This record gives sequence, structure tokens and C-alpha cells, in this order.
Amino acid sequence: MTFTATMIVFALVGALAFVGSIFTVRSSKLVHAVLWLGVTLGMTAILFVQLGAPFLAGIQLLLYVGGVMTLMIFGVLLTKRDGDSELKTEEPSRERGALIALAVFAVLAGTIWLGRDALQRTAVPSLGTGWLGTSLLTRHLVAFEALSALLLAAMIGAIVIARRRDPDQPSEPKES
Amino acid sequence: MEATPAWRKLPYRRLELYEPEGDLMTLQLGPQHPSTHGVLRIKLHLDGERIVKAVPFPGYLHRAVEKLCEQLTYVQIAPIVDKNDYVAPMTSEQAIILAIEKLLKVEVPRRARWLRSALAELQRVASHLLWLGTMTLDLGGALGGGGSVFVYTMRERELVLDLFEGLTGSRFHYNTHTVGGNRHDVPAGWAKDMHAALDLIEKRIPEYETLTQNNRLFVERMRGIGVLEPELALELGVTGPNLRASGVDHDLRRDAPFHAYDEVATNVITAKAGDCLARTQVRVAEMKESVRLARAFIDGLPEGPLVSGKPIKLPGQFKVNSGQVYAALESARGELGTFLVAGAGTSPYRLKIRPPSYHAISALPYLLPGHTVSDTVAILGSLDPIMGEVDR
Amino acid sequence: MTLTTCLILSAALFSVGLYGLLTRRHAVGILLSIEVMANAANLNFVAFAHYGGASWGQAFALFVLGLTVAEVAIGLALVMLLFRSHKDVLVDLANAFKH
Amino acid sequence: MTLFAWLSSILVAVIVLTVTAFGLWWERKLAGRMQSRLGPTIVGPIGLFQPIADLLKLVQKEPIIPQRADRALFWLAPPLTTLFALLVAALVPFGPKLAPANIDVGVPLIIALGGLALIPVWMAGWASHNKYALLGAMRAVAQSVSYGVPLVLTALVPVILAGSMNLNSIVAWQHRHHWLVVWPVFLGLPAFILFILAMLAEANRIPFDIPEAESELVAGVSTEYTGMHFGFIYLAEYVHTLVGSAVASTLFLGGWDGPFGPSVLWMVLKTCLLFSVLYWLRWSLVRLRADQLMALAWKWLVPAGLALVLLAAVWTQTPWGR
Repeated sequence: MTFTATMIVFALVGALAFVGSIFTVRSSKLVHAVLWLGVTLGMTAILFVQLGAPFLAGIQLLLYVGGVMTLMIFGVLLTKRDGDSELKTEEPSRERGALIALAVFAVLAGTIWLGRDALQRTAVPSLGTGWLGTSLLTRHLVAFEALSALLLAAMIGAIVIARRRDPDQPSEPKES
Repeated sequence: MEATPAWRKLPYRRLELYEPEGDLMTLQLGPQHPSTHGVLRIKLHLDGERIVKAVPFPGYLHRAVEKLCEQLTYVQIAPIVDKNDYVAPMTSEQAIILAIEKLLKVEVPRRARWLRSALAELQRVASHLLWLGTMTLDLGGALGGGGSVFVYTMRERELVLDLFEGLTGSRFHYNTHTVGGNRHDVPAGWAKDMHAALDLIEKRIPEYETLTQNNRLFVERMRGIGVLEPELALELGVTGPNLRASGVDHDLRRDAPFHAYDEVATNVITAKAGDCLARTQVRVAEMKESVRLARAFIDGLPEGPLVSGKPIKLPGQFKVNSGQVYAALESARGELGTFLVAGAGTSPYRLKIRPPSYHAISALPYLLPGHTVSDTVAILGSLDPIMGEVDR
Repeated sequence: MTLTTCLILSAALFSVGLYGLLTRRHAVGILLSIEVMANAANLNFVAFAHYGGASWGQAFALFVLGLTVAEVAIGLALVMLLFRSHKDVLVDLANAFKH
Repeated sequence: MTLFAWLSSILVAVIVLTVTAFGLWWERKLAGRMQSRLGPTIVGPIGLFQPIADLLKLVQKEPIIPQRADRALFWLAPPLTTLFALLVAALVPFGPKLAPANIDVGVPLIIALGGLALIPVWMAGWASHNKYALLGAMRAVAQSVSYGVPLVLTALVPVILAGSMNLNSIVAWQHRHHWLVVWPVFLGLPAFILFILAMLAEANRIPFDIPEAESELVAGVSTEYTGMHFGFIYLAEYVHTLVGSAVASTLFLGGWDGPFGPSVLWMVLKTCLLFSVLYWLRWSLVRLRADQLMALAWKWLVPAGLALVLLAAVWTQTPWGR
């Protein structure tokens, strides 16, 4: 087994992604957690490039890191009460959570390990972004349209839910 | 603009009546802040970026000028007070001299009165030029379009300062007015220089109009922002261009003439809207009017003595009356008044300056709520406060 | 880099996300954990697409991306609502949605 | 990516930084002349080494960290801003063969990386523990999210017309047909203008520089920064504009395509020209208010961008657009 540049990059990036995910779920400051999530997502984007999906990597950066993270930042800051201390959350049942997560990981890893022979596959060259686009509009057209409908519904739903109840007259002052 | 929300009217004094979505943030704008025109502190209560309550805290530049004047003789006062309004020292000086002359019942020769009027108009041009520059600086930043307009207006203001230097030997704190007249007579060729300078300024005012009033971005930032209702303005004692921009036709140059304004008619410029844009329009139009007036005063400068009798230099020369007097003139910022109570000796018992800027500042708690942080600097800038004058 | 290592990494990320889901109390924290899990799933899709067999993997990864964005938007909207009514976003309070 | 690609990326980064330094000089000189001043004259011939002197000054200064700042983020943010701005530069083709990273998905990647630059800006603002910085950071986030949409939409116009997301292919297509601003002019010109507007907003330049709005927010996100940290943030803004001009030239002005001479020359020429025009804008306009900025993005730029995309799609199906 020889160490190729690809393997080294994979090991580094994978490790960073993992570390990022650990900090995402463990950071006491939510703002840090969001930034660590960014690290994880960015590293995954690099993995996507390595796995022959550069378009997905671009979209991942654009949507996830650019969009989702920004939203999260807003979420964190807007739900902040006074002072930094409010950004910290104490987690209950940490041990139980860790136990369950480890068990799930054991099952997953075990399954993968058992099926390792079936998973011995060679990489195929990517069919390219053009093919991806074509397949979205032919083979997966229904799913694609459903997704767009879902996004529209989500957009309207989010606006309806998060809207101020009465934007023109913010809370009538009560006489005291 | 949508109708003014009810809470904007109410809680500038009663913060507890406002129910925010989230938490209010308190932002101390100043005293060290690039756009507070000196050292004004405004305590802003923000809901997001929207101002809920604003409380200005003047006083950071307080130098006890009025108290100091009680220790000085009448002759010594003038050069001190022209440091009050450091953007328009000429009128600052004239205001105090007017009061002293009125108190001492000194007759001022006609030539001196005409020259004073011309100087007041030149000073108004210079002051408005500086104001226009800093106004755009507030909107566009020192590192942007605002910076450019600022440099242009400073260039033209320099012409006026050169004229003053030619006349008085000093670019800023002139001390050119004495009790009973003016100290420095017009030097040879000065009138010609002045005409040249004014021609240039008149030629360039349309350029500023292009860069400001006719600039879509500028207008968008200014229109409908900081509307000062005429009733409120009158109640607060706001005067000058700020008042005239709210549609109140009031100008001391016409309504209570001082100097030689009873001999040359002044066109009073007003606007209706009362917003920042209207204040800009009024000031720019006033600049044109001032250029016209300055020309008229210098062209019609009558011959004769510049000082009544012998120039008064020593305090002992005064025959001090007891009594009190209020004299006011229209400075670039509005009614600059002086209330003077004569003391027993050669210095006043009490001197009170009524600075127009102070009254303009007092409108801030009413103007700011409902606007954003960005509008704060626009509104503050458009009121043209000079902190030296506010705090004295 | 083989399919197996990719899958193991993905499984690890998924478990970490699950841990976060179980232990976070802050609503945004839970959303973050879900992001990690969805990301792990995506990695699987792309890995399978790359290592033969599943040419539709990338398309599905794209769908997952879109779905997560929608989920985050709705989730954060709910968080805002929760915060506005309770001034707090610990999920224990989510019972409040019932009444 | 091959070793060659990595090396040339580094080379491009160095070149971009150097060009930016002299871009700084050029802007100050230009601004000076526009304001009837001289601009820098002291350091070097016609003040040419002024940026270097500034850099040396900044390096010498003490980095001050506010007591309650988030130290790690505070330190990390400024270099990251510059890094992300530079990453984009590696994707821009400077000639048919002179593209450090000639990848198929250049357009989305460029926009994604450009959008990423927001994260460190926000980090800087949040970590400073300063209200002005925080306000600036929130403005930056809101602005970037809003203007990312029209940026993507307008960048889609050349992608649709050229049928490729590879920047080099887009330039090659313009080489074969016309530059996009020349023909189809009704698509290219509006898309170009919208792109420039959105790009200015992403790069936080006047009239869209509300995140640092020095007359309102003191210095916005960079309020608490001193020395080289401030230098990084400052530099990033310039690199962003420069690279943005380069991307705009690539997408709409035909990139390295020119009637004669070496391709690099044309690319540099177009970039510098656009750069200067942006400076011209900067020194003549006042800034917009935050809410006006959002209104502009969502009420005008996004619908216009959508319309342009639709029009471009239709155009490709007409006999002239094939």
C-alpha cells in the first residue's frame, strides 16, 4: 500500500472535517459551533472535488457555507439574550448521547467492515457536470420539480412563520 | 414614507412604552465619533438598526466662555467669543459687538455697517460651503464621494478665507470689530478680489447642486428624513435655515434688520418639506443669495469714517450704563443672540449667548426616533450644529 | 482513499451529528447537528457515485442540498417564533407550540 | 489539481497582491486628481512606493486586542479575508493557456468563494466585541446574502449563452462570437451592469460600503483592528474589487480576447480600466442606507436578473442565438 498525494489529502481533509464536526456539536459558544460547521462543510466540499463532483463542491460552498451558515449566524445572534453567557448552553445527558452515538457508529462501521469485499470498487471517471444537468432534467425531472416546489413552499412557509404579526403597527403602546 | 407610527411620536421620553421584538441595544454615538461634528454624544436606543429613543448629551466642549466674559472688559470680549462658532467667527464676533454697542448706545457709522453686512454674507457663504462638504462627508464618508465634495467646497471656502485674511490679516479669529465700528478698512483692490472670488463661487455652486441635489443617491438618502414640523421647530426655538426649510418664513435680516440690512432687501428662502433635503436646498439657495448680497454691500459701500469718533481701545474709555440688553443677528445657523447685563465696572455682570446650534440639537430627540443609525448622521449633519457654539 | 474509508468517515460524521442532536438543548444547535448528519449522508451519495454503480448519486446529493436549505429556513423560522414568544430557544420549551 | 496548478495559483496570488499594492497607489493618485489634489508624491518616483511605505508602517504597529474580544476569531479573521479574496484570483484565466485552475465549474466556484469572504468579515465584526463592529458585521451579512442572488443570476447569462461554466470556454466563446457587452447587447450590457453593481456590493465598495460606513459606524468591522490586521482587511477589500473587475472582464468584456498583441495584456488592460471606473464611482457617489440597499437588491436587481436569465435562455433557442 503506497501513500499517494490523494490519500494524504483525503486523510488531512477527512480529519479536519471530523474535528470540525466534533467541535460543531461540542462548542459551548454557538457562534463557534456555526463556524466549525463551516469548516466541516468546506472540507466536505474538498472531498467532493476529490470524488469527482466539482459542481457539487461549488454548490456546497455557495449554498451551505454561503447561505446556510449565514442564516445560522442570524439565527444565533437574533436569539441571543443579553450578554455572551446566553450563547452557552449546558447539555444534559451527555453520556447517554455519547453512548447512543457510539453504538450507532459501531453498527454502521461494523456493517461497512463486514461488507468491505463488496465495496472493493474502482473509481469511475465522473460523467461530468453536463451529464448531471441532463439527468436532472430527464431522469430525475419529477424529483427536481418536486424539490423546486418544496423550496417555494419552504420560502413561503418561512416568511409566514417568521413574519412580524403586524409589521405596520409594532405593538400598540399600552397606557400605564 | 408610510404614516408615522404611533410609537415614534410617543416614546422619545417614555421608553417603557415601546415593546421591541427582541432586545434593545444602547449605542453611544460619540463623543468620539467621526460624524458628531465635534464632541456631541447621542445615546441611541436601537431596535435592530432602528432608533427608538435618542438622547443628545452636549457639554463635552464646554469652555465657560460666558463666565470668562464676566471677567473681561467689553473690548476684550470680542476676540474670545469669535471662538464660539469657529466655522463662522465673523458673525460670532458681530453678535457680541452688536449687544455691547446697543448697551453703550454707541452710534456705528454707515460705512462700518455696510462692511459688516458684507462680511456677514461672505461668512455665511463660507459657513454653508463647509456645511455642504461635511454633509456629504456624513453621507458618503471621507473615503468616498463625500470626500470629493468636501474637498471642492473647502477649495471655495478658502477663497473667502483669503479675502478675510486680506482684510483683517487673520484667517480665522479676526477681531476686526470694535465697539463703534470696524478696525480694518477695505484695502486697495480688495473689492476686485472679492468679485473674482464670488464669480468663481457662483459658477461652482451649480456643480455642487449636480453632485448633491441632482444626485439620485444623495436625494434618496435625504428625502423624507428627519422631518422637522414647523410647530415643533417654533416650539424648540429652532431658527435659521433649519426653520426656513420647515416652511416658516423667518429671517432676522428682514424681520429685525441689523447692520445695513434695512437698506438692502434680502430675499428670504424657504422650503416646505422640512426634511434633510429641504435643509440642503435652502442652504444652497442661500449661498447664491448671499453672493448677491455681498456684492451689493461692497459695491454700495458708502464713503465716510469706519469708526465712530476715536477708536475705543482702553476699557476705561467706556462710560458704562447699568441696564440689560438683548441683541441678535442672523448668523449662518440662525438667530445668534446675546443677552448682556451691565455690571458696575468695565465688564458685564452677566453675558448669555443664545446659540442657534443649541436649539437645533434640541430637536434631535424628536427627529431621530423611527430612523436608522445611518439617518442619524444625515439628520445631525443637516441641522448644522457647531459644538463650540452649543457648549460654549 | 477507497469507498470504505469514505463510508467510515461518513459514518463517523453521522454519529457525531447524532450525538449533537441528542445532547444540544439550544434549537439552533440542534439544527447545526442535523446539518452535520445531512452532510454525512451527502458524502455517501457522492462516494457511491464516484466508485461505480450509482450514477444518480450526485443528483441525489444535489437534492439533499436543496432539502437541507429548505429545512434550515423553516427551522430557523420556527426558532424565531419560539424566541419571540418565550424569549428563549431551548427546545424544552417547544411544548409551547401545542397551545 | 496538478503541482503546476498549485504553483501557478501561488504565483497568481503574489502577482495579484503586487498589482493590488499599486492599485492602491493608482487609486490614491486618481482620487487625488479628481479632488484637485496631488495624491502621494513623497515616497519614490511620483509616490509610487507609497503602498510599500504604508505596509511597513502597518507591520510595525502594535496589534491591540480588546480585552473582551474573542481572541482566536479576532486573530484569524483578517488573514482569512485576504485569503478568500485571493482564492478567487486563482480561478481567473489570464490567457488561453494562462489559467491557474482551469476547471469546469469556474463560475459557481468563483461566486461561492467570493461569497465565502463574508464569513471572516462577519467573524471580525463579531469577535471585536464592539457594537459598531457588530452592526457592521450584521450589515455585511445581510448585504452579502441579498447581493449574492443577483450576482449568481447575472453570471448565469454568459453561462447560458456560452453553454459552459468554464471561464476559459466562456472567453473562447466570446472570442469566436462577440464580446458579450457588444452582442447580444440587450443581454450583455444590462447583465454586465447588474453584475458590477452586485460585485461592488459583495466587495463592500461605495455606494454599497455600508458594513464599514466610517461616517456612521466609525469603521464598521475594522473598528477595533490595528496594524497589520487592519491591513489585511483593507487589502482584502482591494483584492476583492480587483478580482471582481477581472471576473467581470472575463465574463462580459471578452477576458483575454483582443484584436492583437498578447492575451495577458488585454486582460490586464480591461481589468485595470474597470478597476479605475469603479474608483471613479467610489469617489463621486454617496453611500446608500442599509434598507435602501436591500430594497434595491430585492426589488430591482433580482427581478431584473431573473428576466435576463429567462431572456438568455430564450435567445439561445432563436436562430440568431445558436
